Amino acid sequence: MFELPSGAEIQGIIASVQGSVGLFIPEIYLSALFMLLIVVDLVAKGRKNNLLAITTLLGLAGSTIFIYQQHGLPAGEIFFGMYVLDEFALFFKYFFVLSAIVAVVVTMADEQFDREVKSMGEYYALIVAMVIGMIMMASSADLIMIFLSMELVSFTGYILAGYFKRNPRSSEAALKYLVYGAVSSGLMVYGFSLIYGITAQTNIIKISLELAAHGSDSLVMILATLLVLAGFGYKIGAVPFHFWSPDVYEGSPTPVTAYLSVASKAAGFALLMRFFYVAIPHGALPPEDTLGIDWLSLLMILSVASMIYGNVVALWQKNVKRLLAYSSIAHAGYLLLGILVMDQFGTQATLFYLLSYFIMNFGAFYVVILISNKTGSENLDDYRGLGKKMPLAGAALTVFLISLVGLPPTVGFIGKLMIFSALLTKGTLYMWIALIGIMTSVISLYYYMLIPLNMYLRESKSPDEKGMNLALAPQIILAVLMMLTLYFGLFFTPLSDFAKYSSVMFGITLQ
Amino acid sequence: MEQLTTIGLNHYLTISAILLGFGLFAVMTRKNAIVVLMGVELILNAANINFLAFSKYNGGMEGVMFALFVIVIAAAEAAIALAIVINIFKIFKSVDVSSIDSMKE
Amino acid sequence: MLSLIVFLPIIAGLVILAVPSSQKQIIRIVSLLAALAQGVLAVLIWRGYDPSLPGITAGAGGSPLGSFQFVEKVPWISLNLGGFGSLNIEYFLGVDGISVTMVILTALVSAIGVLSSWTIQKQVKGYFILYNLLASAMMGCFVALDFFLFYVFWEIMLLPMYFLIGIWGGPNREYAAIKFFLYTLFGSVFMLLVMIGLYFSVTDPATGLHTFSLVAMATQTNFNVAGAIFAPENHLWRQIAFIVLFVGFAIKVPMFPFHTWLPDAHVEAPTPISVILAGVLLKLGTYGMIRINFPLFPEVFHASMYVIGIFGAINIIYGALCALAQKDLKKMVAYSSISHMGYVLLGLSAGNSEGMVGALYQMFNHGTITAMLFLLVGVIYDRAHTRQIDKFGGLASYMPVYAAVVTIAWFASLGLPGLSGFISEAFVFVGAFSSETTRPIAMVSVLGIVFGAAYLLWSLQRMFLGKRNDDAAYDLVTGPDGHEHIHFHDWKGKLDLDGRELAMLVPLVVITIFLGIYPMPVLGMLTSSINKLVQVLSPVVMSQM
Amino acid sequence: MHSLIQLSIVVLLLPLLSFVILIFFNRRLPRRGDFIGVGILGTAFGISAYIFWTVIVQTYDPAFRIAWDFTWIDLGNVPGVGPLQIKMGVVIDNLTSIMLAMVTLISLLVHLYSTGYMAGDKNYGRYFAFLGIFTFSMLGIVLADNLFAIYIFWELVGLSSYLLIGFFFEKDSAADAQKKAFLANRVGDIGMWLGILILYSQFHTFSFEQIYANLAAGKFALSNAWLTAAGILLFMGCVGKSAQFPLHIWLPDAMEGPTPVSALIHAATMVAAGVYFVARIFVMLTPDALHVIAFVGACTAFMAATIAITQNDIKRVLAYSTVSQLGYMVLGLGVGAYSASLFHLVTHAFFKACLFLGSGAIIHAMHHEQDMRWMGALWKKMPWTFVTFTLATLALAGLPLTSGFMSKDAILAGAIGFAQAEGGGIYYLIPALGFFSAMLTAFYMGRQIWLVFFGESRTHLKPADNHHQAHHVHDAHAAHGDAHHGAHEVHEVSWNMRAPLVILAALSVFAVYSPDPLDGAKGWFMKMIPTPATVVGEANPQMGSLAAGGVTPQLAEVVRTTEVAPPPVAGEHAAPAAAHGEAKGGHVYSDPRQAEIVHAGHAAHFTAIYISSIMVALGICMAFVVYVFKIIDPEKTARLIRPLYLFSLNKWYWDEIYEATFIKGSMAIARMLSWFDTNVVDGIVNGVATLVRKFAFANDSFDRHVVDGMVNFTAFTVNTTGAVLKKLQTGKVQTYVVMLMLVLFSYFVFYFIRLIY
Repeated sequence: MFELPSGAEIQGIIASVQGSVGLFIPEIYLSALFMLLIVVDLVAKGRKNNLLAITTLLGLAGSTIFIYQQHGLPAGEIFFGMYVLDEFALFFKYFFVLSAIVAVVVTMADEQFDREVKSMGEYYALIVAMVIGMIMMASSADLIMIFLSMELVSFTGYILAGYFKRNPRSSEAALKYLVYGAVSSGLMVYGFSLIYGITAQTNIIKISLELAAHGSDSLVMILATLLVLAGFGYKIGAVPFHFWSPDVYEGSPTPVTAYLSVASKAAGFALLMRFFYVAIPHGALPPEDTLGIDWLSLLMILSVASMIYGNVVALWQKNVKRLLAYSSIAHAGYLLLGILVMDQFGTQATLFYLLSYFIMNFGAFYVVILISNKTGSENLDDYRGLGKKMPLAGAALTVFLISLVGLPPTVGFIGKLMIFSALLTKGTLYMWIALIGIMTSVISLYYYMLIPLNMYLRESKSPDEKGMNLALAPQIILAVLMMLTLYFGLFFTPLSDFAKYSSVMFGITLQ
Repeated sequence: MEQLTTIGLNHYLTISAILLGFGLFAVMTRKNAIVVLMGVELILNAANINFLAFSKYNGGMEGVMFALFVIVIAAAEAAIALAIVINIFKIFKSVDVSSIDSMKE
Repeated sequence: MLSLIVFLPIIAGLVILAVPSSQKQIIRIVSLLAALAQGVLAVLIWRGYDPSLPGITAGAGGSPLGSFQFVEKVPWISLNLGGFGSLNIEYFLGVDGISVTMVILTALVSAIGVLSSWTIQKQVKGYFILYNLLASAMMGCFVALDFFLFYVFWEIMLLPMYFLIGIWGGPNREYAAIKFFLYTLFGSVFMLLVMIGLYFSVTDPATGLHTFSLVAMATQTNFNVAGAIFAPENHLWRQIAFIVLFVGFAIKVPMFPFHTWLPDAHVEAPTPISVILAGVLLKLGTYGMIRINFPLFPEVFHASMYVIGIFGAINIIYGALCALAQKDLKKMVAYSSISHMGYVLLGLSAGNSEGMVGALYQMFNHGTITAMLFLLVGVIYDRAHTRQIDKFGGLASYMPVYAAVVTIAWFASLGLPGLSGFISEAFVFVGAFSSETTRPIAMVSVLGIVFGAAYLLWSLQRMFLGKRNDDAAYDLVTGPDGHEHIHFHDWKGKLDLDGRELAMLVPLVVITIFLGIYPMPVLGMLTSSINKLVQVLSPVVMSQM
Repeated sequence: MHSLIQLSIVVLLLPLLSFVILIFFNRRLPRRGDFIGVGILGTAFGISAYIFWTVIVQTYDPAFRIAWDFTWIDLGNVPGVGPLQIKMGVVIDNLTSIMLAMVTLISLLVHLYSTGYMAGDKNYGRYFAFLGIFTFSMLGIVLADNLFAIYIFWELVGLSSYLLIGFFFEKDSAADAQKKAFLANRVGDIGMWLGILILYSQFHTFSFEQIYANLAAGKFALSNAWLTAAGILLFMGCVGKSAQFPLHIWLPDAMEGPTPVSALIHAATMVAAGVYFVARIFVMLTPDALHVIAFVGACTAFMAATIAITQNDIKRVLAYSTVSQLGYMVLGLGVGAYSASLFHLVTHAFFKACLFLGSGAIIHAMHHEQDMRWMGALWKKMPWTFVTFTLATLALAGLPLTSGFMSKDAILAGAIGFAQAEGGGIYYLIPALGFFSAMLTAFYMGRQIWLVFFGESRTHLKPADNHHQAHHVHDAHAAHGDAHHGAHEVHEVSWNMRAPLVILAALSVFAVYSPDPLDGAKGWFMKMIPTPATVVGEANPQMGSLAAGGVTPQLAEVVRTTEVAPPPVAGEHAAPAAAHGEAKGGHVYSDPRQAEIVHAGHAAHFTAIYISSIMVALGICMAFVVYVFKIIDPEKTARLIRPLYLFSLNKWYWDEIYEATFIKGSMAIARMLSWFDTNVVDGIVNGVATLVRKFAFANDSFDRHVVDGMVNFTAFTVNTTGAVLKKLQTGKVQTYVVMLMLVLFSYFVFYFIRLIY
């Protein structure tokens, strides 16, 4: 039943593949970097030096050049609709590469690696692999690509989470991540299969056309929707698909935690947005969808649940990493708010929020690492009196936390401002959900402030007043991150213009 | 009658649904990590059956391709999973998933 | 000019950042200089201010600057929001009669606060950095005419306050600090939503774009975006917005029943912070009402005058009665400021010029007088390490100067004619009584006068008159000259007020007396703005809109 | 600006100057600067004497009135009102100039007297400073031309009284007394303030002149009840200051202050300010308000008199007699005997000041012995004091040929007239009480004279202990007291304390005020201070608006007076004079009611004289019977009517009643509220949180701060939800999967159901 294609067709296929490859350079470059790193690792066997790290940094930095070259290229599909190239994807390419760079920097600062593992081995290679996977997540326009890229990210994630082989918590994290991730992706793929069954298409644009044209049996559709959502939700770590994240975040090496909580979450959002906007045909106004499925209320439930659950449970945490994990759940909720609005402003707000989250969350984790380097603990009680011993770290952490709460003059405040503005442009429609967002952010103030409270308001149990002064490099990095948090809190035009520029998605025009 | 004699789409779907159910059941109830992972495999294969069936009845090769990729992914997953489980066994001297809960709340 | 007065303290803070933390004296002097420079600027602004220009809303020609003075307006942020035009935030500073008085008050109080911070020994560097940050933020709130800018300053205030109470406070400081922080934040976050909603409901007639400019918002005709949340026809949401804003500001005032953070904060906070808190921060609440809450939603204000008045009366009497029952002197003073801020609310609720002028003037006077009260409490606390009223007695014989200043401050606080507090309270009552709506409320709240006198005189007698109590916090010793002196345990300094304390107190005393005899220097700056405001709020204007 | 105005302002400011100088520099000046105080007051008196001369003697014109004011506060162009200014100003008319002279004179004498009496006090300088600020504020009240200014100085007077009562603040009794005085006055002031507010809210002005003009023009929008209320509320101010029932309680305690202060403030000037104020607002008082005032006055006069008869402290007797006399004045105003009560104000000021200074001299000589039971036989030891004191006593008791006789008689006559005019009945109670009090006055003053000056010295009878105490409570006088410790020879006081006595006594003679010892109405005083026409008619507010044709009511009315009033001829026979006055009253008063009262008052003139003379005679006889001839033994009588005796001795138990009700009550409420504040209002927000802490995480400081920190009203919910929700995170990955499936399934079911329905 399948007849072989004719020569002319083959020529055309080859031609388009060649054309597509031209638009695929950053990914190819990164894959090459991945290989290179493995080789370098083999060469520099066992020796503990920053060779790998430096190579990774340079390599990643180099990749930005290729990404930059993709500006101005016409948005379009490549590889027969498997993959798209648009500003939206570009944004995330930058985002992931940058986050990988920061992750590497953070890793270099973390002394736990020296204690836990003999050699950095394939660690950096995995980081890069994850970057590739995430970039593809952000750009894939076909169920198959989506699945593959997600799995790529997940697998690297599993390994990174369990990178401290001898550390029970790390291994436990890996196992939980693995099981939970496998199940969710399995469910998602099952959902895909149903969608494929309904529409006979795997390209999301075609799917939406198909659905718009013929509609579907809504019962099957909701089933498929829920299953797919389970997969996406697991990536963005939103309630009720969040269960893995606290344990994994707590157990994994801190740089990995930071990386997961920022980058992989962002990747999940990229995917969700593309799928939600493109694959689902929407009616004129957000609430009414052509399919009988009320995606909006689904996402609303997710977002409200995430905001409330994340913030409320975070109140009880005694371990800073775990606390930040719960807070990241809450932030997933805030990000979902931006998606709900489902217009160009909402997208812009979401992207902006991702950027702000990138800065402040990495900053926070960085300080956590520096502190645990000195104190060897991530418990709140061990933070007592640190404000005096490590003034810069303390100040920086305070700034990051304030930004996470969303108080001016920090970038976090602007993020919240834009999200809520996006909600309120729809008049009173989303007022109540905005109110919940506000309420929960008040709650969040409390547990975030617990950290400065311990650092400044309480005396350390071991009253040795010798200051723990940091090395120069970490100080500079901290200072830079802190400055950025404050600077973009006051002059956020560049970021938000970038977000605006990137809020264009192939296959759909948001009003 | 015709329903019984000729195998139709619904049969495949039913099988895959049952398979999915088994997989989930295994994941949720079994204690042994290996068995849990087998459950995951079942889930993936349930999806595979769907893809193939739909591909057969809708025409078009995407389903087949998808199934192929899923199989590959499953293999890779199994590899990683086994590595992790072995590591777990090294540390905890057991592969009882339900007993590994040092991090909670 | 205004930018300078706002950011001077921050600059000082940066300078201090560079100073090694061992150089305590230098740090102190730097911030003192900054505060003094601020004072000089404040005087310049005061001299250069033209009291005939009303301000409040856009000028006659609908000029976006209105008749504000010292205006600085530069586009700060302009975002392209695609379908929604653009987000225009302006760096928009300016003063009118309402804010210029507050600017002067802020400069004065923060300078005095620096002086009284001299005794801070713990982590001086951090203290003064935070202090200067706080000073800047307060000043910024009073001069900001862009809602976004105002909000930024407003929120920036919280954090330094939190640490200043939390690190340098009393034994129960953590609790007080977090309580203050959560209360005030809870009040302000909802403001954020209203702010955004307002932005999308208002356009600036000059540019036709959405704007955060409070000047534009103060003109009802600018609420011309069809179907926006706070469009004039959207009564429900306008009411909700009014309530949200009002609660946000009322928490700062603090208004019953949102006042419970205040006594804790005051009791725990170190003296200079109490001075700042009572002297300036509380004013921000009522200032916010006048600048934002009322002119933006005049019709709701009119509907709720009665309620505001009742809350004012509750504050007055409830605060006074609570003060009457306190044993801790500082707590008593804290409750007294709840009572006095009640007068401000009452005056505002009157909605006529007399009442509003009274309220504004009361804000100014309460700032100076309460600053004095807290300083005096601090003086005795430094010496005796206790604030229990019954641990003293007969102090007047041994610390005559202190007793004299206390007497003046106390009588100023109970509204004795010839001292500034009286005139403001008198005008508040005059106004409240003149409007039919609040007349009964005024008649009730007059009781506050007696209770106020009661607790103040009571504490005065218990601490200063009569003889030393048996369980007093000090001993009687007979000095070499044969006279009896008192001796505080572990207090080395001068028994009576020393130079620094006098330097803080004397200016305040002089101001209090002078403004009590001749109030026009302050009132003169207020009146035209107030009359304009009353006009804006009057139902006549609203019916025209 | 008229030269008199300038002078009066100088008079006003001089005492302030003395205050400023003395408060800052008294320790640096020789003699603590008392000469400055005396000198400045001397100047002030000189100037005001000149004013008095010009106004009263030279321009002998009842209508005399000059005023000047300046804008104090400018509220700009107020919406709904138009340009609005608060003015401050000075008005000088006959009453003002008389009061000026009186106040400055008495203040001067007291200054002089104090140089002797207060000598050696450790706060000597500060004392004169306080006297200065008091004089300043008192003059302010006298000169003010608007309600706001009066209120300001009113409070300032209260302040200076507070400072002076508590001058010996080491004494707890003094500290209590000063607080009591201030608070009692505050209560009165509230009423006064409300009254002012009522008027302001109508006319947006505080100035008497404009308010009356508006009232006369019938611009008062509210109902007449409001006007009456305004009158009564304003009167409350007087109730507080002039120690009228029921706020009289503070005045006797105020005797804790130095005796000269009692003379100046609590007898002569400040307490009279209340009466002066009522006189100022007299024209706007509605008949109902006047009735209230009259009854309050009568009750006060009677009650105070009954209390005075049993007191043993020499100063307390005088204090209660002061209250009683103030009652007379208020009564007089209430019944419409305007001139008479002001007349009594002045006369009383002089003879009561004399009495107090005399008692001061006695106390001084007796080394701070205040209890009359331990005095006696002082007349030959202190002849000057004796004579002046007796003279003043006669004036107070109201014997003929004294000033007190004329003024009190005029008031009582007015009272009778009022009763007749009002149609008798209950209204006769007022003159009745008046006359009865007159008798009591005579009685207790006779008692005092006898106990103090006659009989034999009872100093040795005094129980030693509280005698000793008497020395020590006055450590203010340590120096003086210790000098003559033990040695108890009583001697006449020095000249600077004697001179004031003499002057004041001289001023208590009838000749100063009227040529006819029987009729004050013939005197210059009552001619210069005619009753002004009311500006409120009960029927229609237009009544008396004929007076308000641009000129003020008083003016218009008096103009009509003068055109008919012939120059006063001394020695003219009484009856025609009364008739004449009556005729005059006939067509003077625009308000028939006033006219009738005055008419009847003049008619009742001689009735009043007869009755009061009889009453006074009775009183004196009783005093003689009881204390001189010892026919009735006071002790026995006291035991005989013990309840009554105790009732009077304990001042009708007013202090106890107030203590039990208002003071205890408000303190109880206060404690309750503060409990409510800390436990309920705050409890709502964090009490629940505390509960959670209590039985959940008591041991864990971190959680304690979690819970404590959650100070907002969602604390409880948020915490518990958090505590519950976190249990979901079991740590077992399989339960996670189960929950995931549950969620999916439940939503699916939910959707399925929604699909079906």
